[in-house]
Amino acid sequence: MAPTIRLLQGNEAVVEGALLGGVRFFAGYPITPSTEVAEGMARRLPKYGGKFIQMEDEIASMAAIIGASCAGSKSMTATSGPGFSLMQENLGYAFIAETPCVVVNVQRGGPSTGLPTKVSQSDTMQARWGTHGDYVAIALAPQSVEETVHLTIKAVNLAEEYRTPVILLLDEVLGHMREKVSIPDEADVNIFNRVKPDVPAHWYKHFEITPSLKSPMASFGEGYRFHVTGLTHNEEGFPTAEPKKIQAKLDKLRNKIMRYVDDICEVEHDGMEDAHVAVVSYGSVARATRQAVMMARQKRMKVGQIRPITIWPTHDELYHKLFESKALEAIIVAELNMGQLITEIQRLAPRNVKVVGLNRYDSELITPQQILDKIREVR
Amino acid sequence: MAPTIRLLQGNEAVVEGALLGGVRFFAGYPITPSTEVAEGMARRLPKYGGKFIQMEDEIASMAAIIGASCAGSKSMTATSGPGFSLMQENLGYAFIAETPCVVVNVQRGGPSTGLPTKVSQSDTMQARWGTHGDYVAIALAPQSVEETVHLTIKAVNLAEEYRTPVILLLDEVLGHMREKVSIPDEADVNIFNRVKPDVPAHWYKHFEITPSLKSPMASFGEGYRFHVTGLTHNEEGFPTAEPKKIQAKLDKLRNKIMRYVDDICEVEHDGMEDAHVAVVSYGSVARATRQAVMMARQKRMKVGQIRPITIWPTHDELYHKLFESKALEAIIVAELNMGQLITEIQRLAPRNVKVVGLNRYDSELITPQQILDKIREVR
Amino acid sequence: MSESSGDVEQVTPETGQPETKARNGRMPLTIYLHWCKACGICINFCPHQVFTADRDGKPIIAQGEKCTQCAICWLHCPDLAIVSNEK
Amino acid sequence: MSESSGDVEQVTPETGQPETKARNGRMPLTIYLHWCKACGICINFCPHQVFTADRDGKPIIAQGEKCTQCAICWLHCPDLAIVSNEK
Amino acid sequence: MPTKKKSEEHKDPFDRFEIRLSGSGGQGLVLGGVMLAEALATVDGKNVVQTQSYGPEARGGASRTDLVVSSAEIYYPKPMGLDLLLAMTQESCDLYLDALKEGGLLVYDSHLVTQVPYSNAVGVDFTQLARHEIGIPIMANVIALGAICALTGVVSEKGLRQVVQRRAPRGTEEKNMAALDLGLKIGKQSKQGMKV
Amino acid sequence: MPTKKKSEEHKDPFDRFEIRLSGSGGQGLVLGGVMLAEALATVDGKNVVQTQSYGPEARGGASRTDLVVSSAEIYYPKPMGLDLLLAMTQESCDLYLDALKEGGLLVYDSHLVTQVPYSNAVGVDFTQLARHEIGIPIMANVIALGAICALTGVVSEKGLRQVVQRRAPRGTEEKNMAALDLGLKIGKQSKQGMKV
Amino acid sequence: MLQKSSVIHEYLRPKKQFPNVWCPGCGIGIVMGSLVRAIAKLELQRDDVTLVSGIGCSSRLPVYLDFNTLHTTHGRALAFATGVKLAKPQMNVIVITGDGDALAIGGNHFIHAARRNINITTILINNQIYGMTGGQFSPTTPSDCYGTTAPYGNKENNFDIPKLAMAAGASYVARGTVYHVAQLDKLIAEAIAKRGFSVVEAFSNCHTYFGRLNRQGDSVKMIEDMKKNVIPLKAAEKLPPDKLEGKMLTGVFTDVDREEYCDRYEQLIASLREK
Amino acid sequence: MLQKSSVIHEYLRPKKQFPNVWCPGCGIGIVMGSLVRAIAKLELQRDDVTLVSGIGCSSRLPVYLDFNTLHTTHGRALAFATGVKLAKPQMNVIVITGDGDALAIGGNHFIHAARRNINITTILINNQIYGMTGGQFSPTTPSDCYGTTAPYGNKENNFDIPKLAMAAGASYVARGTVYHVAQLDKLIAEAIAKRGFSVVEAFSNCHTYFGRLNRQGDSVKMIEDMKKNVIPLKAAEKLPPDKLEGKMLTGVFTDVDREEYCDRYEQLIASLREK
Ligand SMILES: Cc1ncc(C[n+]2csc(CCOP(=O)(O)OP(=O)(O)O)c2C)c(N)n1
Ligand SMILES: Cc1ncc(C[n+]2csc(CCOP(=O)(O)OP(=O)(O)O)c2C)c(N)n1
Ligand code: SF4
Ligand code: SF4
Ligand code: SF4
Ligand code: SF4
Ligand code: SF4
Ligand code: SF4
Ligand SMILES: [Mg+2]
Ligand SMILES: [Mg+2]
Repeated sequence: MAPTIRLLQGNEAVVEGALLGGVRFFAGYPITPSTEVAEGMARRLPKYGGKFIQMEDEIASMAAIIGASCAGSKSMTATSGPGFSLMQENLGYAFIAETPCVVVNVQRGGPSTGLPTKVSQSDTMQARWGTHGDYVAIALAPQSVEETVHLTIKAVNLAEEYRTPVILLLDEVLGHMREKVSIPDEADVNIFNRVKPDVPAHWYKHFEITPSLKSPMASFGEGYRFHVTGLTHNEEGFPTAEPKKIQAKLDKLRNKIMRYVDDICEVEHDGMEDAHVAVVSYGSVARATRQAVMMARQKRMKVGQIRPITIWPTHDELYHKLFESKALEAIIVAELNMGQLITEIQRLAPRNVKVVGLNRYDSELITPQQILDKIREVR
Repeated sequence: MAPTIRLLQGNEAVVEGALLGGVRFFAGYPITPSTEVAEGMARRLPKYGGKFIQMEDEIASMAAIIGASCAGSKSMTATSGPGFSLMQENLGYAFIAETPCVVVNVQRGGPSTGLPTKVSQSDTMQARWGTHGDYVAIALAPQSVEETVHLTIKAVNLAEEYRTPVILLLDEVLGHMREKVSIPDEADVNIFNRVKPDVPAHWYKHFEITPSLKSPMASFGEGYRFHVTGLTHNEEGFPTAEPKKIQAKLDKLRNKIMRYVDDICEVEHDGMEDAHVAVVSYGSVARATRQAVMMARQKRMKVGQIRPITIWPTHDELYHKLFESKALEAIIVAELNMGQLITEIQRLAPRNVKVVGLNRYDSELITPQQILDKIREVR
Repeated sequence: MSESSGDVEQVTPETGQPETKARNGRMPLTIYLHWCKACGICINFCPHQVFTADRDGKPIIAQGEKCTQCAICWLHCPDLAIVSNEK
Repeated sequence: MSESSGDVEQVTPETGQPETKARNGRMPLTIYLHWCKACGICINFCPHQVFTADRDGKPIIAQGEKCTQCAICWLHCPDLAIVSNEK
Repeated sequence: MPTKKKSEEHKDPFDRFEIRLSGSGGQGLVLGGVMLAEALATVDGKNVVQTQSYGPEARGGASRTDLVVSSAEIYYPKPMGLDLLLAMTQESCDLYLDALKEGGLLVYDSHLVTQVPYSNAVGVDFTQLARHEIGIPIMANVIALGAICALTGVVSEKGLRQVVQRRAPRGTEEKNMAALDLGLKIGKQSKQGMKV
Repeated sequence: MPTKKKSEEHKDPFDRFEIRLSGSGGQGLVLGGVMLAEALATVDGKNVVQTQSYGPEARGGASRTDLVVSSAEIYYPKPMGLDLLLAMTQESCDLYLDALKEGGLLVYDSHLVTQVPYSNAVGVDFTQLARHEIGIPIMANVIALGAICALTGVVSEKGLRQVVQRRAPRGTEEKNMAALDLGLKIGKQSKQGMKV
Repeated sequence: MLQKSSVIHEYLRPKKQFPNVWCPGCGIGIVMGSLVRAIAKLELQRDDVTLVSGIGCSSRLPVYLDFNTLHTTHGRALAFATGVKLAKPQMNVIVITGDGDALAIGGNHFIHAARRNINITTILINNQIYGMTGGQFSPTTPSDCYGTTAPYGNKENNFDIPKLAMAAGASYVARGTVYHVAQLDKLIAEAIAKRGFSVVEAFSNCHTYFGRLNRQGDSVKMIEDMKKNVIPLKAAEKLPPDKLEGKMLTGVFTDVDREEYCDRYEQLIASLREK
Repeated sequence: MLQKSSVIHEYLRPKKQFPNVWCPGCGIGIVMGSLVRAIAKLELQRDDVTLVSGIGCSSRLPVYLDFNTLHTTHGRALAFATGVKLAKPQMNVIVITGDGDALAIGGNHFIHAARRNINITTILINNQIYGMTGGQFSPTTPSDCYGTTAPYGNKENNFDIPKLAMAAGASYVARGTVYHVAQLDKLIAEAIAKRGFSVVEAFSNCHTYFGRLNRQGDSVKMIEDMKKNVIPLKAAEKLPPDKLEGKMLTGVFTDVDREEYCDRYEQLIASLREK
């Protein structure tokens, strides 16, 4: 069927994407600027036989979606900075218990209560390092309302395929703005459903370390009666104190994602073959960048653009490739924060290439003009 | 007076350091392997007229110490991974509200409940990026019980001087081991007490942006009647939506620390002038490193050691200096995690120097032999 | 109200200057019209119809002489915009 | 017990094999001595002094014939180490 | 390699038409902006981005919504230089006139905006017309939409009609369509009198 | 520059004496280790690090505490090769014998440890002595400390006496000192019979 | 002592000007008036009063008043306040909070502060909704009422605030409304004077969201309805249960004397010092 | 139906062998026996039972049993359980928790689960202490008792669990002890059978910490003392207050029928589908 053309808010696009992706359980606690996601889910989910629950806080919301996921539902929560901070402990549980779920963070200015209605990208590093212990996070950042629909679906799919929480990073501008979107028909959407075990119950290991590192996942009530715990555990899910098994578990958490960076990591780029200056940016800033790049090219400047769509994990090799042109002199990392993803770019850029930040954290969007000025400055 | 020689646990050393540093308020919630800090505080504080309270959870503990600090007490809490994750939201409040306090994290294996009684250094990045929004964190990591006494005092002093939370990162081995320590006499300890305003009440601005960026801090009940909020605020503490003032506030949060990195950052190093291989490590791993370095030198290898005592912020320039020797071929970053501080070293190392991780996350300490083997391997 | 921040810094320069509007004689109350948000509570709650509303919905003391100083209006004004001239 | 993790993986190979120790005749109960932690509850709670303690403090059925199958011992055994042979 | 290479767009990324509807809360401007955007997106097939101010600006007094319209992909989602400013209060006119790009068009409420230091401007008595001609003061926004349609042609009449019809609260469809017609009529009249 | 340059130590970092006290929970070995460490640190002026196993190993069955003693600064805080292993159960003996470095000394409870596949070993009947000579079985740990003192000289008699006296629960001081004396005596005797 | 009606203005922060942030007609402002009059009546020194709040429309109250004011994180006001109070026990610590702030995310701190019986006064402004975030249902939204996250009516039950506070251990528990302002003044003053944990539920209107979504009219209508829907506790005791159906009870639910937490801690310190 | 004493072994996890982690004589194991017998008596299918727990000695219980088991984070068991239950309403969801887990860090989820009246059974093993972390006082440690963080006696008051659960909205609330095992079996079975939120406080001994610190003797002594210190609710009703001084009441505190949360949600779904 043909896609439907609609005018949607970014937060509404999350709702559409989630429903298309098969999310049937949502638990949340209202917070600006993400509340419209919960409101949309409250309205829509019961019509699909799905469940919406407003929990007493974000900690409980994160817990509830993990519980629901164990019971077999594709599940999601949505929040913003303060709530995202509160979710960190249970987010770690989802990592170690390898439980698929999607956490949407519509970023606003921080730290703390900060600027509830203002745009920011200052939870970028938190999305990677926010909970204690070792793990690898997947985080996606769309730049448009339409892309939000698609990346929400992708987030659900990645969560189910890799049995891991996936973080969808929006920002206030994207969450609140309305834009023309083309919503695909359900039949045209690629859906990944978690792989179910096909072994007899007594063979089943809930955390099996399979050769592919993708392990089948049974749900509660399907006859497998497995154990799930946040203690470091063996393949069966029972707590272990054996160093070898501990290491095997943590290696699995990393490798089940890092082995598949080629599949997971999407990075859009343009003009990097001969660019003198590259601009790296994501989310709504990437749109200002695109505008600026167009303006710069009109002025015959050789400018490249790199847009990480998958913010985490970082695909080191890919960036090395992108940065390998001899022509490249400088990389501008434009972010609505004091400099976060730039630390990754600095880590990966060749030493002869200047890496400079264009950082705005005064509650306003970076403008194309600012980027253009910065391009001129670094050349 | 002469120092006292005692045999103390690392966690007990935190208690001694805190009392010497002037901490008179402690709120906490028990968690292995940090509980002995709370237990010691419960026993000792009331004898000093100080207050110990066991709160209902870590969120409340963090809140209570901020409240007590506003009321004028030097205050502290202690926890471990799961509790540290829960503290993140209110830790952010302490950053934006510029409230001195010390948070001790005795690290255990993660993520989630993980390995409650096993050693780890996997909250290193979380200590920098754990809460949402932009800020700069100070974190210190001692390597011995005696240094724990001193760094606890230093943490209290830094918190008071820079009006910011300071994180003291121990690990399970250090927290639990007993070691000979020399505890200085109270009279010999340098104490920094927060600077009080000397202006009339109606001139006082609780968040003044002074030329030094160190602003005086009144306490509740002293006649100043100021407002404290987690909303981004102007110098008086009232919420603001003016981009200029927002930026000024966030700049202050960063610069009040980054301007003083020379005072704040302690990095011990040895043999870097002519080292072919350098080993970077901190906390209890630094002691294995020292042993390994001694062993290597006996074998006439040119090995240098770098021990960040101040883990955060990173003093870029200092590392650039340390890495500048032409002889340097490789840097080993040895950590009890999957590679965290190594991202900073990769960011700062010259491109011709190999940076490799020596990572252990199977619940055991890295041994001197492992380090020695790695040194041999990279040479 | 919606979740936001900057609101509280709007400084009304003339604040504190009462600007009671009255249609006739007695002035039993002072009304700070800058603070008044025209919610209509005083107008509706006054048991003696002392007020009428101006074009913006803010109170005008229409029948000051009827005021019994019962306090209902000033106790209920959410914007603390009414004070008695007698109590 | 102290906060820890790995404990629960100790697999006792012979588990499940009852190893009732009895001093004489009747065997009213089966006791899984591997599971028994010698807490003394059964020994102390039995109203008929059916048990005595062995060197390690684990129960020995000393007077099996006195057992009334009152259930007190097996309901209170925290280690689920006692089952009746009759009920 | 999991990278996407972006292909150069065929359409002109500088083809942007930027609109700001501004005034005070309660004048229904955000709803007006959403209707305009919806007409553009779902009927006219244009690309459109609508943003609005949240937070302090959104409270009580000022109200504002911005649209960027293009037949090409829209990059920067906020206005860079307005093509059209609708000012329904003096305050909003003062505040945003500078955001108008050279040659941009100002449409204002001639009853509420009395100081207009700009020449490429069309004044219409939206609020008075709504009150007196339609009988419902808050329908000034729909009249303005009609006028904008007629004056600029950025949106189709058909599009506006469909959306206003769809969005009108039950029972008010007729009044809404009347308001739209009135706006269209006045817009056409004004256009003839315009300098441009 | 806020860096500290570490000066080379004068004393030998390889001067380490490593001790493990092992057995089962309830034998008071951790307390024994702490007393030994305290004597070394506060009376003998030695550097000392004491660690113990937490978690699973600490439960029920096994118990273990390690000491590293040196007159120089102690770097690595855990043993790298034991100089002395005290094994109070067969299990602990089996488990830790490998950790003894070449020529290290094994001291074991001759009643509870019956398989000793190692020659540089001294067996003492600590538990039986405690039960029969002192009358308090759990004082086997103090007897063992005395024996270690006499056998190795790593700790001073004075130090042990002070600490055991200080740490003994009120009313048990005499018994504790008797246990220590007994250990010292037996240690001296054994030493004479030792190969080394 | 007769209070001047202008007393409220004496306690407004000189630098923090009106108009306030609340919607026209919002009852939170009425509670602010009551609070100021209660403090004035008790003749507390401004420096000896600390107001602590969380996040929400209600929690915006402290910023306007000339006391020590601490606007904290959502739900955590009582935990911050516990730190302030224990560190400085002579301080009068008053927590201003909403139904969401105190009972949704903050419910745990609420019951624990009550359990400890720490001498903090909690003014819980119950408007039955999350006002600040735009009208989602709260733990005090009655069953079947509407909120933006309860588009088909609330499927949950609501807390009975006085019951919960009493069960958790509060020493003083009362309920008033923004219609019954004189009573509210009195209840707040009693609560502050109480040595122990005290709670005043101030029933208020959020016509902007709760009112609109539940067709309860504007602020005038909502506040006037409080008159009709309320029965004083004393009067209720004499009424048959069917007369109480759908009514809200107001007045003092409990007022008992129990050892206060900070007092106990100070005694501990004194006893250790003696030795 | 007469239960065989060996029924408990039928529900032990084949792969997860005994001995269990608890100290010798710990009452948690006794509660485990009761739970198994209650489930067996109700003839529930193993696959239709999910046990959810937090962190603590008590929370280690589920791992031994052959059901769906979810060992979560400290304090959050009820929030996870809410997700399981709402996603799969036909599942029998039973939460196993301790006094610290349920009432300290987890207090908020406890009162909210009760308020929602979601059909979850909570077995709250109250040993009046944080056992797992080594004996710190908990919200149920009586005033003046000792804990490692209350070296001078506890300066706080303790929660009355049934009171709190009832005030928050639970449908079934009962208290038993590990001495009165037959009663405990029955209370747990009733709680599971209840359609709505149910709580059984299982009073237990932590002789290792609470007993040692408070000189209450070993497990045998502590469990035997429960016999002396307990009065059944029914009997208590007839006794004068002075006879109840220092006694603990056991039995069923409340057992009412109220609309259950998941039922209401399912009705909503059905009503929207009809349209
Ligand atoms: C951690 C966190 N979660 C959510 C929010 C968003 N939030 C702000 S206020 C509020 C509810 C306020 O409700 P209430 O306490 O009843 O106050 P009211 O606005 O109704 O006075 C919410 C959910 C937040 N600021 N922080
Ligand atoms: C977030 C967090 N904080 C603290 C802890 C440490 N901790 C583990 S169990 C526990 C208390 C358990 O008490 P209770 O629930 O009464 O269980 P018990 O051990 O007494 O059965 C604590 C504080 C933790 N695991 N996680
Ligand atoms: S009650 Fe106050 S705010 Fe409302 S109309 Fe009257 S004066 Fe104005
Ligand atoms: S004091 Fe009473 S009578 Fe006078 S104006 Fe106010 S409400 Fe009316
Ligand atoms: S009650 Fe059980 S564990 Fe205790 S001694 Fe008897 S059999 Fe052993
Ligand atoms: S069943 Fe009763 S009588 Fe028989 S051994 Fe057990 S406790 Fe004793
Ligand atoms: S939204 Fe509701 S609670 Fe908030 S200020 Fe407006 S009326 Fe008051
Ligand atoms: S510590 Fe206490 S609660 Fe934990 S297992 Fe031991 S006796 Fe039971
Ligand atoms: Mg509210
Ligand atoms: Mg407990």
